[in-house]
Amino acid sequence: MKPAQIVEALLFASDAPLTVADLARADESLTEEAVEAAIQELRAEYERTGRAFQIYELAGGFQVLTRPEYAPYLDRFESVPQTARLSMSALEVLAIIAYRQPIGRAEIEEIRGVGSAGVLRTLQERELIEVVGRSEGLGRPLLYGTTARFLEYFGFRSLEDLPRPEDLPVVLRERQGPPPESGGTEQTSANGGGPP
Amino acid sequence: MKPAQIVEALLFASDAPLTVADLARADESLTEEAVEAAIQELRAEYERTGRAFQIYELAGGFQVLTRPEYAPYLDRFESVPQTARLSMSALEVLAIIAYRQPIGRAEIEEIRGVGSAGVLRTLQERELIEVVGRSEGLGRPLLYGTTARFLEYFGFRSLEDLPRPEDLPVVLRERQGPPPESGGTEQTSANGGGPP
Amino acid sequence: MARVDAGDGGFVVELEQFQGPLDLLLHLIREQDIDIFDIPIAEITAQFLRAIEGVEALGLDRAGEFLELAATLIRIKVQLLLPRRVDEETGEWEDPRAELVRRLLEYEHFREAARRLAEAEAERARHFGRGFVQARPPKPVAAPLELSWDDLWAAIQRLAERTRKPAEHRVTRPVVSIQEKMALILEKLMELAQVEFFQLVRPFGDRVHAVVTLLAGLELTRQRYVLLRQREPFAPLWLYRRTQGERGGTRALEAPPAALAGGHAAPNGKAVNETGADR
Repeated sequence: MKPAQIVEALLFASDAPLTVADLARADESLTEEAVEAAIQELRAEYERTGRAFQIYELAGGFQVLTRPEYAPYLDRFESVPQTARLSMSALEVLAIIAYRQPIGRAEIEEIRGVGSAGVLRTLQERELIEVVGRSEGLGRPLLYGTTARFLEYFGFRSLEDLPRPEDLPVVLRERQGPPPESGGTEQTSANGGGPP
Repeated sequence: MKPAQIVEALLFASDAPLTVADLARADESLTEEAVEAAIQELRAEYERTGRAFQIYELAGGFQVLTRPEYAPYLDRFESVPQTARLSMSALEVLAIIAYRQPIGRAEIEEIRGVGSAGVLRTLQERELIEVVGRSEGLGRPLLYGTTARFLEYFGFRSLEDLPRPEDLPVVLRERQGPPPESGGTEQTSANGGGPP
Repeated sequence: MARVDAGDGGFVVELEQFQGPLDLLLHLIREQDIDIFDIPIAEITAQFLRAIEGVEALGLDRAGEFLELAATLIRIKVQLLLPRRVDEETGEWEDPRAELVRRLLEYEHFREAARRLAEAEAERARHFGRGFVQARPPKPVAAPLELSWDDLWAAIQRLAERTRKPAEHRVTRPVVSIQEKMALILEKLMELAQVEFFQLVRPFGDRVHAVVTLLAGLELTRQRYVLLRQREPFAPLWLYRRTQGERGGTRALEAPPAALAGGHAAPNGKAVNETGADR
């Protein structure tokens, strides 16, 4: 049994990304280097033989997925599981959490100008975000961060794959001193910041 | 797009075995004969290129499965202890039961504001909770309590050891007097309290 | 509902399509190619108020969010009518719009990020993983459980946070409509010739009531039933009854001396401004 065959068997038996370390556990003979080489070998072979799937890097691991050009055929099959798309509110909250994590609910609502408790709950249920700690602030509010599932869902290898803040509309630095109106804009970070 | 590629994508992504007739529905250009030919072509190619998977014909149709000779690697892979964690919902329900036992499903759902039947089943499967009696109320609903295993997990000798800090949420504090909702939660069977 | 044909602006918005007040405001600004660093507040405020007519239909929580921003816009508009305040240290004018601009840009940043995420989501949805992975019979043994008291305690805290909030909302946010508040103001002004704004709000002690009462006052001003006057920002806001005869004219009955000039600066040098009459 060649390493590439063992790695292929594992990737085919999994419905979630597997890390190189996960894959290397399958046999004593496998080192992480051997696994990486096997993945490269398989990718080249799938390319060369025109397979309808390929190995993609997601959330720090590897997973076999169909190539995008087959989506039209798969979309019409009921036996192919499809997930419901996220609402614009959910995407807004996710974007804020992704760039500013760890972040509490009050800060998210301040940025959006609307209540977000229901959306946070939905995102937690879909395991796209999770509680990552508590703020030191008043009432020690919960802080949220994104999960590995988040990366998987959007096809990102890591948070580095998020759109770069420089490519998004500019954010002004926060003004010094209390804002003239409500005084409710307590923010810790000044600008849009990058993913941590 | 060759017929074999479309068939491959479908077999790969489908949740259930697919018949030749199913597969032929994927594209106007596909006939059942073309699908059968495609399956033969793919099987030969998988054989020739030494793939770790093959197309198998099962009662319900065709399906891509890992070849049996790779089973030891997959077993080994799975036998390495991977730990499961309880979902946030399960933890919430467990907390409610721990502090408010004996308690019925309706009351738990009232506190959480969401249905909790699935979570109760999971916790029962994990042997963290069990049915400890029935309420006197309408329909004599089941009442849940924690198990000895629950105490083991947290290293408590008895439920008396459960922390009761000042900031324990109101909903988890023990009720004074009769519960506001149902008539009476008197238990019929043994106590729901301490471990058996 | 909440569909607006702006007679002058000529554009139409559907309130439901917006994520919230900042989204709507940003739309008004970007749609008209307005310089975000020099927003014509009076014009934008008028458009915003027109766009949120019928906002109550969205339900109270969402309506309150739109009304809150409406109140902010009105306040900025009032501040802009005052003589400019200059920062002692920098010698620069403190633009009352600055904080709003910062918030709008920050929101726009994340709104765009959300749109990029939607694109990534759509692209990712074109890839399918293995739907059926039962290569061999599934293992009956479940993975050992990893569970700690910290996990459970986090759940307890979350539960506490969630179970506390809705109750507050239920108690402190009864339904408020502009019509109701207009009736309240007119009723008060049957008894009294003038009434101070917070006397109308205090019994309810809630921000939503304050905002809705203010909007009701503005509406009555527009319809020339009352006059709304404030000596300076943060000074008490007074509502004055107008008599039938005066409704044709513009002069207020029993307006305070400082307001008689009707301009924005009174002879004594104190700033006076008139709020309302947005159109």
